[in-house]
Formats: sequence, structure tokens, C-alpha cells
Amino acid sequence: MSTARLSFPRPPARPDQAPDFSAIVVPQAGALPVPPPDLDAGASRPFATGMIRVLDDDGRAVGPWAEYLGDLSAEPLLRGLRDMLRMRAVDRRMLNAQRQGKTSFYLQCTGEEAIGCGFQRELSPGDMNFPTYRQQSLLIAADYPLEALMGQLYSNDLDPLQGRQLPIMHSARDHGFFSISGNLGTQYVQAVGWAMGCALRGTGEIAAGWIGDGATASNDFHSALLSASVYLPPVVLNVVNNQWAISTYTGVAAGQSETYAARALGYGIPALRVDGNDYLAVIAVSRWAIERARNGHGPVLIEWFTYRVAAHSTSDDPTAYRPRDEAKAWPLGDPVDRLKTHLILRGDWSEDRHRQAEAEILDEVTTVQKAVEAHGTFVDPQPISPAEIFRGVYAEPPPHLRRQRQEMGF
Amino acid sequence: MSTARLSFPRPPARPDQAPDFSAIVVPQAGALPVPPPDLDAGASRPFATGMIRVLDDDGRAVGPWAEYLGDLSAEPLLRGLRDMLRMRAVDRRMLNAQRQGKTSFYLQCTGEEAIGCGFQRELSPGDMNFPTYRQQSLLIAADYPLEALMGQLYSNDLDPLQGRQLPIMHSARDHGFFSISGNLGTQYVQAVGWAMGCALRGTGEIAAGWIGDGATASNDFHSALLSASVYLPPVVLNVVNNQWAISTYTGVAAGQSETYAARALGYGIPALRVDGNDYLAVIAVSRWAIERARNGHGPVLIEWFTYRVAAHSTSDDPTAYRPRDEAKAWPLGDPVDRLKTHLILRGDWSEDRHRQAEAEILDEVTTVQKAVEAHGTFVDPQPISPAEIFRGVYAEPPPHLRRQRQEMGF
Amino acid sequence: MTMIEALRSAMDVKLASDPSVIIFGEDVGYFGGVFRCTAGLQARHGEERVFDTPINESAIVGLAVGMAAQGMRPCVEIQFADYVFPAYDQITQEAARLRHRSNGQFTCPLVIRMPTGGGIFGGQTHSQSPEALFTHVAGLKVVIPATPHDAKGLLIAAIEDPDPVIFLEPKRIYNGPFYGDHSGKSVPWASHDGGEVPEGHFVVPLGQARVHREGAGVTVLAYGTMVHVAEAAAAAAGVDAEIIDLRTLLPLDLETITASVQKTGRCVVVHEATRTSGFGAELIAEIQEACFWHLRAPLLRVTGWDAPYPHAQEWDYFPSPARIARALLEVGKD
Amino acid sequence: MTMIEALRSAMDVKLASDPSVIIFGEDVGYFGGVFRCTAGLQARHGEERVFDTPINESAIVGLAVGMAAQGMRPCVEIQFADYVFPAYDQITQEAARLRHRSNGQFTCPLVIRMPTGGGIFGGQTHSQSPEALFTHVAGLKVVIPATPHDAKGLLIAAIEDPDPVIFLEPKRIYNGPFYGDHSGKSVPWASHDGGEVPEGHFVVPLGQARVHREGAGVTVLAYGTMVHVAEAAAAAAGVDAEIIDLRTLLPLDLETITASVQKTGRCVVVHEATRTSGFGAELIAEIQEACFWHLRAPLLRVTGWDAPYPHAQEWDYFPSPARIARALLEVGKD
Ligand SMILES: Cc1ncc(C[n+]2csc(CCOP(=O)(O)OP(=O)(O)O)c2C)c(N)n1
Ligand SMILES: Cc1ncc(C[n+]2csc(CCOP(=O)(O)OP(=O)(O)O)c2C)c(N)n1
Ligand SMILES: [Mg+2]
Ligand SMILES: [Mg+2]
Repeated sequence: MSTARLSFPRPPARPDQAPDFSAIVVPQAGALPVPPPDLDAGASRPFATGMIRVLDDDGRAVGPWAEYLGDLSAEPLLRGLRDMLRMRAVDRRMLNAQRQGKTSFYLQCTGEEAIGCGFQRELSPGDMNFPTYRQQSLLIAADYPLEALMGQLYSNDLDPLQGRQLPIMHSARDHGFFSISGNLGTQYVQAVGWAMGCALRGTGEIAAGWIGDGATASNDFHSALLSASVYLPPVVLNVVNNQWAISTYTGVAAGQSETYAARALGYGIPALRVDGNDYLAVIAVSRWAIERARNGHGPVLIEWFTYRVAAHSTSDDPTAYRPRDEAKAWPLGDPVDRLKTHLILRGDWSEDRHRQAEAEILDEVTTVQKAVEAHGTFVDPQPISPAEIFRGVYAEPPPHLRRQRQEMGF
Repeated sequence: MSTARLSFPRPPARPDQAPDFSAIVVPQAGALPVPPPDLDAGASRPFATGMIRVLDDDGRAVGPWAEYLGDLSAEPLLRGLRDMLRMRAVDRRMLNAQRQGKTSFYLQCTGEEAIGCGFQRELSPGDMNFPTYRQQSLLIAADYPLEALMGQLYSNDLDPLQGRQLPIMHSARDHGFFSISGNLGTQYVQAVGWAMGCALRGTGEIAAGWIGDGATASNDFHSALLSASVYLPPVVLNVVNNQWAISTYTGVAAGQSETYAARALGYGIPALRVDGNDYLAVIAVSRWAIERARNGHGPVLIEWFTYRVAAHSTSDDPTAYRPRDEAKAWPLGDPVDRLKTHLILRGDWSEDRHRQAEAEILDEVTTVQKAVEAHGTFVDPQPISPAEIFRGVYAEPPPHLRRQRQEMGF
Repeated sequence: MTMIEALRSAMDVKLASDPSVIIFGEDVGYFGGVFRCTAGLQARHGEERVFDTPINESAIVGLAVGMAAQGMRPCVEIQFADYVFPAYDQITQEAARLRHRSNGQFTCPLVIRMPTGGGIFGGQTHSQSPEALFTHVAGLKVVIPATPHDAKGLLIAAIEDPDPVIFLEPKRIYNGPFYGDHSGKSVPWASHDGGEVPEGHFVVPLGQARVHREGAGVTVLAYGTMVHVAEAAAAAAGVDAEIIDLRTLLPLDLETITASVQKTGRCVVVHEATRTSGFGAELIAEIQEACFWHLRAPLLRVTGWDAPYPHAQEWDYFPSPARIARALLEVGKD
Repeated sequence: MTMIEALRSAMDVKLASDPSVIIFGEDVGYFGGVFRCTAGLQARHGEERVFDTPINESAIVGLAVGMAAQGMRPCVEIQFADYVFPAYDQITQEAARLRHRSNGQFTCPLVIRMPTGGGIFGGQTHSQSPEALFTHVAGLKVVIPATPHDAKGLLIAAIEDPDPVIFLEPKRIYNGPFYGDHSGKSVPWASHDGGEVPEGHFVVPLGQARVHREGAGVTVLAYGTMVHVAEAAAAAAGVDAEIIDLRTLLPLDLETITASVQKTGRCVVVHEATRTSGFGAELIAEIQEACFWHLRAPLLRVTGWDAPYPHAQEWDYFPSPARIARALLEVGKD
């Protein structure tokens, strides 16, 4: 009688199949205008369902968002390229270190470098990111010392967190980087709270929330959007849609939603979808959104459309659930290649200089890595005092923690 | 420097002010068409932001949704009227009983009777409502015995729940009424789960979730919409927007959202907004939505636009936070009056018969009430065995509960 | 002063003296809270300091964590302790651990107030006592007053504390002490010593228990409403009980407790929460270790039963003076 | 069989024999779970029986409650016990109480599986042991196996149980028993008695503890990973310990426990969870009451410290054989 049957979202291709991104519509670069800063949710619909792109297939910067950026000198673009190369070098070296047993865990952001690198460069001191574990690019572009970054990954005495947290769970207040939580989603609503604090205290600072496509399913995604919609604080809510959540295809988090950006429209929050592999689109939209928030126009959501090229983490083997060569078929290309092509086209870069820069940066990173490893790795640990466990549970250790520390022998 | 300031939604009027519903747009009755059963979210936008109404200001049934109902005989409409009158009589009598100390707590649905009364009459046996505490009208229209309903309110031996639950927290599986939880929102996603069960087991049954405007803020509202959007089970998701959540104006739950119905569009779930004080609109849209779900077209959300005429509960005094006469200014009128006017216009009813019916129903309800009170009230309790506390914590009492029961003396 | 007035006064004092203090929750703004604890505070301190939130407890706490991390001092209300569970993730995984996991870069000076306990015919969703679900979580402090005086002093201390505090308010004694006889006449706080509350700023330090009544026969450990019920029970049983009002459950004032138990050699623990894995278990585990050679009888628990809090059978569920008296006599046997 | 294979076999058996059994959770469908517990089950039983969910734990449990109320038997996976807290409201306020509050009209035969405990360098968000946060909740059952054999038998019993069961899986021993020496060679289950697991359907009844090792000197109460660590500790200390593997924490097999403690007069309780208000407290509270006159020394706890589970200092946090051995010797002193 009944014809009600459940639907189960499926990815376009599984390991035994050819990659298939035919369902992804890639709009022309330059097609969408730059909306006014007081854009409202209704008017943002074309931006939430379309995609803002600046670099065209040939690497030219085109359209209104390119104009919005104005006459860019080479410097910020070359810096962006170097940020991304440094990010990639760090990822590569640290993956390697994990494979050698020097650390317990690592996780790369390959393919997504433009997003954090670009966004961070548009923030001002005092602004605060509430990142997930895959936004190490924010730290790179914030010029966070590699010694601290790697110290955390090795849990050695250079680790600002004293070994307490799993590698990749950084915290760097002075670099606008909130303490990462392993529990997905929780930080998204905290970002809204922080932004409310900025408004209440009149600091002129803003907050930026970060979440993955998979974690948009979490309750805190909802509570963040709702709270932002009610109090209109200066917050930029970023969704990094990299098509996968571990083994789970993004369709399982999206359901029937047109886009993640469109989810925000239901809350009356304006939203934009952006080519996340296009460094110029990233800096243009970041600048627009951050300025808008800072100037009191309220929250905005940005869906960064990208692809998770690497495994979820060193605990994961993606060939078990998606075609091995899916990344190559990704229609938005590689963010480094695309910026490189653009810079070459501008006459500000060359293949040679690129190769040279890559080598230099890898060298630099490797040198720091060696120095940091001298402070201890998992293979060759220089233990932190076990009594560290008790420090910072409270501002002052209460009697029961003092007793336990004694019981431990300290 | 910064102009970022927080926004705090405020009701149009506070106790010292005149009621002001000027911001509420009341569309003409009959303006919206009847969409096809496979309506999708995008196409449902006009329905989600407009308002489906059937009865016009004169009490005529007009437009496509009136036609959708076809040539209605008087019988179902008179039954609807009697359902609403019975609901109102029960509310009135039980409020009184609480004032007399005969029960600890009560809560009315005055002004919202059409919604539950109409919706329930469109369900089929086996369908399951997941109600909140303000959907007692579902029970009335399901012909739930008043003895059981009142027994629950008096926590006496007629109470199917043996006094375990706060008055109004009914449960009536055989009448398609899921056990009410005092924790707001939780039942909304359970409704989706139940509907998934219907689809998986192929029962041809559907589920209906219920939630108040205030509780749409809860996380489970999100998890319900998300799950419904992913698996597309046969569920009708009802939002009863009665403008208030205890003392809190509906704007605090809505934020910048156009309507609660529009919230669903972000999930790709089609949604309709309906005049909840219009019995004909209620049965028409209920029939459409229930059929749609049953026939496998997936979830749909309905926002019932109405007004909470009474206090939140017997613990509440609304004159502390809203104008005393706000209900009178409510632009959608009273559901009983409007159906009465329509029936009189049709020639199927008269003021005299109405007065007579009111009196009869009040009599009937009062008679049952007296009989139920003979089984015990809070003033004159006939205690249920304390050992009842332990029954049903588990299917079989484990040793520690047997020990505790002994300790209690049983 | 009633306990409600005392709590209000504490918040008023802090709002007036510290611009980083901010208050929000469901119905707490214009209306002043369903128990009226925040009545008048919005009018007095403005909407930016005292405001209403949507019905989303995890948002309430999540926003507060974000603000606290920035250096503000949010004091938020959860309408009933029964409704704190949507926020349980934010409290236990976030607020409790932020200082530790960030090595002090971010801290979380945050107070979460919530009415707790039964005795008001609230049924299973307006009666729960979830304290043990918080005392298991390192990084939290858990406080519960038994008098208006302590309510004010502890709440001010909680707001000033650098770490997150769960502040449980025993709603049965909001308006007067309760001695366990629900059919008896209700007593106002005005006629009770604990109702005398200083004006202005004062603090009852966290982490310190209070000897509510000295005695030599048996130690009774209680908190919140049960302090007064235990008092009535001891009187009824004619037992020379030393009643200790714990006030702060985490961190616990074990010193005061063990001093008493080592003196009496006997101890009864009373709470309304379900027995299994209730806070009574923790008290007993600590006491038997610290006082093993002093104990003259097993430590006993008088608690809510391991069942949901029932509506009609409320007074069979509530640890009555009679049940406590029985335990006092039992533990006193040699 | 490894414990992973044993769990998979339990689910396979139930999926095959009972059409109302259904499995879902994050990454459990096509991929088969991040720990591979459900690998192959979707291919074998179809997408309608085994499927992926969005990352929303309260939806996972909320949907399961709705299905269970209808008579299905969902067995859902929470990817790590650390991530169960968004579902804490649905578990404690809904699943646990549905039978009671509806007077049996609706019931909730539901299993919530989750990997628990540390020892895998997972840091504070992949290492927690939240059992005591569930044992406090009336209406739940709480189960934790220590061997593949018991994992399969208990999981089948849990799926067949008419009430909601929290099923904790000690992830440190998924692939082999662990004796507390992380630098030592890892042992496979194939070389351990507990790795012998019958094919097909069999049940280890809930609510029954297992004497893991008989002894006369001191009783050790443990569960999950700590059963094996305690075994190593007793051997190292040369103590004639009777080690009891509790298997089900709620309802507790107090009979087996008290029989042992009344025999030995001494008892050490071991768990990985933070100490304060941990499940050890409940065990001690019950034992001191039931065995007071038999006790020859205070009951001791060896537990995780009251701090978040650290990454680098994991082995200083984990209750080591050395710490347990110290407690065994201490409790054995006269
Ligand atoms: C509350 C919670 N549930 C589950 C997990 C386990 N988990 C860690 S990462 C992950 C996938 C997240 O995917 P996405 O949000 O898309 O981010 P991405 O890894 O793609 O950057 C899951 C399920 C978690 N960390 N927290
Ligand atoms: C999780 C949770 N938080 C808070 C409450 C307290 N509470 C009970 S009813 C209510 C207002 C609900 O308003 P709404 O959803 O609009 O329903 P209405 O009363 O208008 O029918 C609140 C806040 C609750 N029951 N559950
Ligand atoms: Mg992703
Ligand atoms: Mg409402």
C-alpha cells in the first residue's frame, strides 16, 4: 500500500568506480557581483546557491570581486603563495614524522590551504578564530612560530600546551587561534559568544567560527546560527565543505539542502558560497565579510567549496571508501597551482622561482623540524613532569588534587 | 570605531502599552493554491512565507483549499466544532480544579483548539503524534476517554500512568499519542525516528511531530529537520507558533528568520504556513500533508500561526509581560467563533444551537469530572501504592530495586 | 530575605560593581525568571547586561563559554536543573577543560545557576538533583546553599571564582526552610537565622562546609533542602546528631567532615538524588578511607530511590524525616 | 577472535535472526566504522539495516528512541564515548524513562555502543570513561566486556534486552589483552582464553559478574581493560588476589562481590575514569555497608586522576600495574 521508503544519500563514486563530479556545477569566474555590506539573507540567495570565483580557467582574475580587490601588488599574492607552500611543507614533513613514529597522530589540510591562509591575512590583531582541527593554515598565515606549532605536535617542552592535548589540537591566543576541541561543533557557538563579547565590550574586534561540512550536522551548528540570528554579533561563520567527513559523503550531512550556505538563509543570515581553491576569491570574500561584521552589519556565513585531498588523518585510509584518484578529478583544481598560474600570468612568478621557493621552504621547515625534534619526539621522548597533569585543572589546586599529586609522588 | 552592537528582539507591546499586531501581515483567504503532492522546498517558498487561509472575514470558505476539501457535509464540521467546545470545556473545568487545589498543575490551549482538533481528525489509526504539553486537543479529537484524561490530571487510580507523571503529561498509545516529555524538543526527532520505522517496516503509517515556536530553538528541532532531510521518512513536522514562550516573545526564537516555516527550506524540506485559527484551513492542509507523507513524498513542515490566549500554565501570570487585552487584538480571531460563523452562514448552525451545545458539553464534561474526582484528587487523595515507584523502571526489577522496595517497606 | 531575594541581591551587587558580569537565560530578562530570581535586574542594569535567550541550553552555555574565555563573567540561568542536559556537552567537555587544555591561555569564569530538587510536585522533569553528574567532572566546582545567607555569599564567591561553577538552588527552600512535612505550615525565611542576609558585598568562600548543628552521636552529611529535613529528623529521633551542611560538593571540605566522623564514629549521608552513583557514594568512599579505624557502624545512605521522580508519590520518594530518623537510629546501634 | 570480530559477529547474528534489529551511526555503513566493528555488515544485510548518519549524536539516539518505541531494536554506535554527551539528554531523560513514564505503553529496547577508555594516545577527547555518568541514571543498564567472548555474549544479550543498554567497549583491548605495559610487546587475543568465541548465537546474561581469577588475599574489582592490568599487578605484587570482572555495572552483581570481600576482608577497586564520583565510589559505598564487619582495611581506589586525560602523560594518568600493586600491598597490611 504505502510507497514511503527511506532515502540514503550516496556518493557519486565508490573505490571500484571512476570519479564522478558531473553533478557539481562550476559557475564561471566573475559571474557574481559584490553585494552591498548590508546584504540581507533574502538578497543573498544567488550568492548562497551560486559560487563566487575570481580566477578563471586560464588563471586570470576576472569580474567584480577582482575589481573589489583593487590593483593588487604582487606582494600579498606572493605572500599567500608562500603561506600555502609553507603549509604544504609542514603537512608533508609532519605526516612523515608520524609515519616514523615520532608523534602519535597527524592530519593534513591538503587542497584546502587557500582558505585558512587567505582568511587569516584579512583579519586584524585581536580578532579570534574558533578553528577545527583542519585549520592549521590559519596559524601559518598568522606567522605562528613553527617551533611552537611543531612542539605541540611532538608534545615536547616547546609545546605551549605541555603535552596535554592530542597533536593538532593547538591553542594560540596571541595569534587569534582559540583552543581546539576534539568535540566537533562545540566551538561554533562559542565563536558567537566571543563575538557578542566584542560587541558588548565595544572592542571593534570580531570572531570567526569554523566548521566542516560533516559537523554542520551537529547541534552546535544550529545553536550558533540561531544565536547569531537573534543577537546579530560581529561573527563570520565559515563552513569548509571538503566533500567528506571521514568516510561519509557530504550528502549525508547535507540531506536535501541546496548548499550549506542555503541552510543559513532559513535563519535569516546572509550567506555566500565561494570557490575555496581560489586564493583571490578567498581573500576578496574574507575581506568583505570581515569588514561587514566589523562595521556592525551582523553575522554572515561563508561556505568554502573545496576537496579533502589527503586522508582524514593518519588513522584513515580513504581508498576504502572513495576512488583512489578522486582528488585529481576535482573540478576546482589545486589552490597552489591556480595561484601560481595567476602569478606567472601577471609576470610576477615563474616555474623556476616556484621550484626554488618550494625547495627553500621545505629546507626551512626541515631545519626547524630538526631543531624541534632535538627537544624530544615520541621515539626519543624527553618527558614532561607527570605533575603537569594537575596544573591548570583549576586556577588553584584544591585539596583533593594536592592529595592526588602526592599520591603520584610529587 | 566599531559600530557592532547587539540586537535584542522585543515584543510589539508590553503591559503598559496598547496591543500592537500591525507588523503581522494577514493575507487574504483563498490566495494560495494547492500545490502538487510532490512539492519541493524551493517551490514551497510562497507557502512558507505566506499563509494558507480558507475562511474569509465573513466566514465564507473560499479559494483552492476550500475546493480541495470538496463538498463538505455539515457533519465533519459540526464534529470539529464540538471537539473544540469540548476541549474548551475541559480546559475550563480543569483550570478551575487546579485553582481549587484538586490538582497540582494545569495548562490550557485556549485559542489553539482548531489545530490539534483538526489535525487529529485527518490521521488514521496507527499514525502516531509526538505532542508537546499543549496538544491535548489531539486527545479530544481522538475520542480519548475523558475518564483517562482527567484521571491523569488528578493522578488517581483512573490515571493510565499511575500518578507517575506531572498532570498534562499524557500518554495514550492506542490513541496515537506518544508519551509527553517535559523536556522540550526531545520528541521532535523521535517522531522522525518513528516515521523511519514506519517506512522500514512498511506499515503505511506516519508520524507527526509537534513543537512550540519557543522550542524550535532547541537542538532537537535541528536534529529532527536534518534527519528528515537526509532519510525522507513519512513525517509531518508541526510548529505551533502561538507568539509566546512563557514570557518570551516569539521574536527571540525566530531571530531574523522570515517565518518558522522558512527555517525548513534551508534543509530542503518543503513547508507551509497556515492560519491556525481557521478550522477549515487546518483540516485541508493536514489532509494534504498527511496524504503526501503517506504516499512517500517525504517530510513536510507546517507552521500553524496562532495565539496563546491563556497564561502559559497555572504557574504563570501573563499580565506581567504582555498587555492584558492582547488576545482580543489578535488579528486571526477565535477558532470557535470563526467555525461557528461559517456553519451559521452555511445554514447548519445557529447562535441558539451553539449556546445549547456549549451548555450540554459543559454538563457532560462536568459529570465525568465529578465521577473522576470520586476516585481521588489532591484535596482528597486516594493514594496509589508507593511501590508503584519501582514498577516499570525496568521490565524486570533488578536486585537493587528489590532491595530498595523492601527498604521502603513493601 | 528569602533565598530568591538573596540570589537577586548577589547578582545585583555584582552587576553594579563589575562591568564584565552579565546575566542571561530563558525568561530571565524582562520578566525576571520563572522563579523571579532576576526580577528587576534588567530594568536596573539594562538589556545588554540582563537578557532573554531562546530555549536552547547548549547555546546559553556555549555563548557563555565564548564570553568567559574573553574575560567576561557570565552568570547564566538554566530554568530547571532537569533541562541542563542539552548543555552537558558544553559544560563537561568545554567549560570544565578550557583552562587545562589551553594551558591557561583561555579560562572560563562562568556560573551556571539552576533550581534543583523536588518537593514541589513537579514530577520527573522539575525535580531532579543532578549534582553527582557534575562532581565527576574535573575542572568544575559544584555549590549548593541551604540558607539565603549562604546563597548570597556563595553566589558572589561563585561569580568571582576564576573557574566554572555549577550553582544548584534547592527550589523547595526558595521561600522558607522545609523540614520534610509537606502538610505542615510553611515557614518563612524571615523567622530563620539563615534568612538574615547582609546588604552589599560579602562572600562565603567556596570549598568550606558549615557545621549546621553540633552533636556527638552521629554525623549527618547533607546539603540544600536536606539540611533542614535532617535537622527535623534528628530532633524527631532524639539523636544527638552533628549536621554538616556541605555547601560546596566539589571541591569537598573533607577536613571538616572527617573531623566530625572521627569524633562520632558514625555517619549518615542524605540526598534527594537517586542512590546509585549519587554523591553519597563519593562521600562514603572518602570517609571510610579517612576514618576507617574510627567507624563504629557502616555508613548509611538515605536518598531518593533509583527511579524517576514521581508526581503523585512524591512524598514516598523524597527522603522523609522518618526515613532519616530510622537510619540515625540504625547507625547508632552498637 | 579479536574483540572487534566478536562484536561484529554479535551484530551479524542478530541482524540475520531478527528483522527488527537495525544498526546505524557515524561511518558505520559503507565503511564499517572507524574501528571496523561493523565492517561488511551493510554489504551483507543491506543499507536499510546498516547505515551512515550525519554527525549528530543526539539525532542518532533520538531516532533510535523513536524506532525502539515502535518495537524495533536499534543498536547504534557512538564513534567515541567522548562524543556521547550531545546525546546525554536523549539517553538520560528519554530512553531511560520511557517505559516508566508511559507505564509500559512505550518501551525502549535500544543499545548504544561506544569505544571507551584510554591507552591509545588519544588525548582527552578519545580516552574518556563515562560509565559513572550512566550508572547514576535509573532505567539504564551499563555493560562493559573484558574479553571477546564476553563482548559477543553480552552484546547479544544487550540487543535482546527489553531496556536501554549503554554498551562500553574498552578500545585498548579491541585487538588483544593489555597488561599495562605499553612498551611491551602486544599480545593478540588468539593467544588468550577470552579470545575463544563460539560461532552463532549465545548469551552472557547481563547483571552477572565473573570471577576472573580466584584468590584469598584481597578482592580486586575491575572491568574492561583494567581486569587485565589488575591481573598483571597482582602477579607483580605477588598477592593472592581474587579478581572480579564486573561485566555489568548496572544492575550490579553485588552478591558475587560481597561473597568475595567477605572472604578476603580486603578490597581494591580499579578504574580508569576520574576518581571523584567515579563508579568506584558506588562500589565502596555498597561494600562497606554489606561487608562492614568483615573488612580488615579501608577499601582503596586506584583510578584515573581528577584531571582531563592527558596526551603526553598518558602513562602517568593510566592506573598502572605499579600503582595497583602498591594499593594491593597497602590494603594487605594488617
Ligand atoms: C561530537 C563528535 N562526534 C564525532 C567525532 C568524530 N569525528 C572526528 S572528525 C569527524 C569528521 C568530521 O568531518 P567534517 O566536519 O566534514 O570535517 P573534515 O574532517 O572534513 O575537515 C568525525 C565524525 C567528533 N570528533 N566529535
Ligand atoms: C529543555 C527545556 N528547557 C526549558 C523548559 C522550560 N519551559 C517549559 S515550557 C517553555 C516555553 C515553551 O514555549 P513554546 O515552545 O513556544 O510552547 P508554548 O508553551 O507556547 O506552547 C519553557 C521554556 C523545558 N520544559 N525544557
Ligand atoms: Mg569535511
Ligand atoms: Mg509558544
